[in-house]
Amino acid sequence: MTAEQARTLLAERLPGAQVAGDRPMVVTVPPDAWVPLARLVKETLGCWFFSFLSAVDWKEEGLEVVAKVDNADDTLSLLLKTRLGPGVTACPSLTGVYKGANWMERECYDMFGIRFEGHPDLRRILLGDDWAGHPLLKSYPVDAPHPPYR
Amino acid sequence: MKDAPRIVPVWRNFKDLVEWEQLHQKRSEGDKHSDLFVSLTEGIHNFPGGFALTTVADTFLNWARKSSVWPVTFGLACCAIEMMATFASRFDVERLGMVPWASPRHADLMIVSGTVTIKMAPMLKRIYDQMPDPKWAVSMGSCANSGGPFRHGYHVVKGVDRVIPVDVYVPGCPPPPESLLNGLLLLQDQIAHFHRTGKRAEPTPKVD
Amino acid sequence: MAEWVYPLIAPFIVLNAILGIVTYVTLLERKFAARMQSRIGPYRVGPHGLLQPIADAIKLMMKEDVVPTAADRPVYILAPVVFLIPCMLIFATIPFAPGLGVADLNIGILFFLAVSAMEIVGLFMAGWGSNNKYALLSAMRAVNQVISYDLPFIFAALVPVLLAGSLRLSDIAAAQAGLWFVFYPVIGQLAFVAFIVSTVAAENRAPFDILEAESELVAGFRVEYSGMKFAIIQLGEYAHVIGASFLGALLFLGAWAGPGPEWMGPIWFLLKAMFVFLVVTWVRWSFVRIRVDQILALSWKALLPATLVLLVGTAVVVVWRTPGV
Amino acid sequence: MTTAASPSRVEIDYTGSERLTMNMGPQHPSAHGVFRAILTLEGEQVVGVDAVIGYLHRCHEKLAETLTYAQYPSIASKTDYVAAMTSEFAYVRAAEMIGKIEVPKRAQYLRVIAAELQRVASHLLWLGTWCLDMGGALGGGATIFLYCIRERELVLDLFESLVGARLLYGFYQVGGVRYDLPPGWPEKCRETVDLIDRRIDEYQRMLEENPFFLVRTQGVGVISRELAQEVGISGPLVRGSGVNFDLRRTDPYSSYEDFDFRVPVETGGDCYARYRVRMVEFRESLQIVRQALDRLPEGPVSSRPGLKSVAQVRIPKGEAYARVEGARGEVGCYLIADGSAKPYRMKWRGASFSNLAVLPHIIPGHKVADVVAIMGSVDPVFGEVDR
Repeated sequence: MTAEQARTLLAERLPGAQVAGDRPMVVTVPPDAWVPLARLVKETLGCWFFSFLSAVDWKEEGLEVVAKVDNADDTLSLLLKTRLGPGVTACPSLTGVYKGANWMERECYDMFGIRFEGHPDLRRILLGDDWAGHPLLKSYPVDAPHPPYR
Repeated sequence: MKDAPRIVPVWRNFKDLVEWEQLHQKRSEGDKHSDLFVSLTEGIHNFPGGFALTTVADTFLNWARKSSVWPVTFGLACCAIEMMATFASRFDVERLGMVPWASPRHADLMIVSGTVTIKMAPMLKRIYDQMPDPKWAVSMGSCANSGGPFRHGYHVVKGVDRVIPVDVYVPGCPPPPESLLNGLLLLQDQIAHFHRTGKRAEPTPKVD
Repeated sequence: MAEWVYPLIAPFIVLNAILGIVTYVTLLERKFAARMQSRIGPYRVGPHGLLQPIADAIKLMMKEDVVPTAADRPVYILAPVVFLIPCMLIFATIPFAPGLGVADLNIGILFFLAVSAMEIVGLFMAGWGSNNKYALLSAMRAVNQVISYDLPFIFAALVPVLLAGSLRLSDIAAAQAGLWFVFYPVIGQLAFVAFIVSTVAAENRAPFDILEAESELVAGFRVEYSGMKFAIIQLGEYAHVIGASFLGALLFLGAWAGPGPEWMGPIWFLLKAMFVFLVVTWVRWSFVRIRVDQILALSWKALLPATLVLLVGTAVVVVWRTPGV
Repeated sequence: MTTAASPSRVEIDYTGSERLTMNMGPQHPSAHGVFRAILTLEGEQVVGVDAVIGYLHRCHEKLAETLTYAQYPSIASKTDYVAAMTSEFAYVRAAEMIGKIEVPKRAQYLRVIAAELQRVASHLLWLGTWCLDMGGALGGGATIFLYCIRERELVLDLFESLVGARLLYGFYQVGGVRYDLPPGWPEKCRETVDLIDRRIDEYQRMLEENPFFLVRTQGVGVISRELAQEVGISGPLVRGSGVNFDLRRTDPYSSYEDFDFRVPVETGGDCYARYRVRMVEFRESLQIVRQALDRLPEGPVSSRPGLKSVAQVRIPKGEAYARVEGARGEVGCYLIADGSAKPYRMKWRGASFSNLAVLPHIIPGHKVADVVAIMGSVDPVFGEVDR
């Protein structure tokens, strides 16, 4: 499964996907095509290794969820992106496709406040349950006071 | 599961750093153990030669406390690896009589090695409270001293002395085992001057 | 001296001697373990660390006596004492020299084995009294481990009794004048090995120390004890190990038989006991701990049948060897 | 304990005596760090586990947005503080990939030497703390722990003479390496490498002929090949379950293709297989260090002249994901640069975070003592898990 075959397969299976770059190959899809893309990548392209899933806060343009998957056997690595649009904090969950996404999505919810529909156990993973706010958003100050320990 | 009961230390505004320092260095008001000994020594002082007796007893008891300080294994982050190196063969602390015990009940020294985060602070406070008196605390590494390189993080407590009273601060990130050993020896000197049972030496010992 | 004075003084002397030996055995073990791990044990407290046990004992005495509020107070406070008494009683029947011993009962070894099985009561009281999950779990583990290893311990101890033909400990020691029971052709070695293994397990010493497995149960049944109560439990544990090693030295290594003048007897006895103790310690510091179910399987499936067969074999050999039966 | 049974806590349905919920709390006597496993026990059997992490969350990713490219590598080494070299490696490579900064050949070799020595030191600490867990601080485990720490001190001495620090170094910088080898260092390094090689044979004999160790590790914590591929674990963990995935082989970086080394793969999937994988990795890393020392080219140590200019390292606009084969698996750094002196966003992919995510899937069904052995064989470092 070389990069070219992957590119052609993606183009014809998912019309809405823009594919760019080679190492890693960046695939951008709208949010509703997020789970089909992940399923396609896993089954047909054989990308079994789920490297990470995270998000980027582009201030006005809204949040963008990024996931990285690899096909280690023939060195094919894909960077999957989906732009959630300004003010949207909901995104379909990948736990159905990849088990590894469970904790990663909980961390994304904890840090960015993105609610993943279909996630079995969406609660904060790193911060305490009573923590207010989502720290990695650009609007959150770095040194936010948190009495009583400040 | 309700998370650990939130132990909120006393928090009030203070006029200057000295009061802030005393706030954290003050022990809980007179635990019954020390009061018993203080009243005992008061009684002995009335007899002739009473002072000689108590000072000799003090030096002997403090020698015993000094020479068998048992730390509780409480490693948080990178400094825990250096603490393990100090407990290992090359910089052996067992020469000083220190055996790391697992349960806070058996220990009388807590070496806070690593970054204290806001989620960990109540746990740290609970473990410190579980340790029987007389107990001491060594803050190892710049993270425990003042928050260190992560001082501006939102989840990091700016120094462990906001949670528990600290006796010796060991600088370094991470402090090499030699400087931790130096800190422990300083602590032993401080324990040796632990003159009236229940009374603490002043927070910053004079380093010549 | 009046008739009734000797039984008063002897226990007092033996008790203090045992307390002294036990405190300095802890130092011996720490130094021995340190040397095994290429480091120096306690060194700065007194010359070569010799005052370390005294410092530890005094410091523990001066510690605050913490009694957890949720603990079952009477059981919690009584537990260390109930744990210590059997560990001290076992020294009553051990003769340190031909005449020198507290009470040389004619059922000496039976008394020893019965009392040493009593310490599990104090242990379970400690586990239950401190009302702590870790302590409860470790107390339950302790009960089934100590009970399942007491049987092989007793069978292994009975082999020398059969060879000597008497339960009185001084008779057993005297019977070994010519040939130490450990050098008895086949039976002696097997019995000695079985004795050591069951001693290590009956006193929950590593590698069978799942009782106070730090990484799982923090500190086992002692987790809520601090200060003097913790010191008493430590004392009891080490006294029990020392008692078992004294018994091992007496049963298998010919208690006070040894070259040199007559008065050297007790010193030889002490050296042999220390040798048995160091074997137990050497096992402790070189093996990884095994799981609870594997320990019990080892006892019920392997050790118990083996010691039973060994006992029957000894009986057959004894009957076959004595003429005219 | 939230009674809602959620798949993150896989529970076997059990009819019988009342369950006991036990806390293998954040103050864990073993040296892994602050991890809290809330175990649901049936007697000795673990029925459900809920992992609570975040006790060492030090806001790495938020701080990365406030620190320049020259300042952050020394903080980056605090994510995986047991293998600090490889953490810096990932961040520095990400910056170089965006800025297309060329690294001189000698600097690449020095980076390989430092990374492989760090892998040996990290595996030594793993072996020590794992046996400490299984053997107890006052028991047999402590002996092996102290031997391993004694060997690790030798490697730390090498790093101290090379960089000046024992545990957390600032050795890597954007464009190359900060220090060159001091005189006499290669000979000392070869001598230490040979000594460690002999000592590892000693440990292997000490452990593999020890029936207690075999009984405690074989067949415990089996990770099936499918689960291994599914959850995204990497490093010795996945190679222990029969998956041949090593970044130094599949995606060679920093001239790893010049060295020949074997990637150990075991198919057992249990603690013992992971132990064997790491023992072979010891020797392979030492082999790589020897080869790198023999063929060390001459030349500059960094493509950016002088320390003074490091402060104004400017990286053009762009994004990149650089990954490095750390001691615990794939350590990655996804960097988005916006042309200023500070990155716009930095996502740190810690290997231990995914490795730890496999625990709730494999622990139920084991005994309490096995939970400790499995935790040790997964070898998590909590600076990397909580970031």
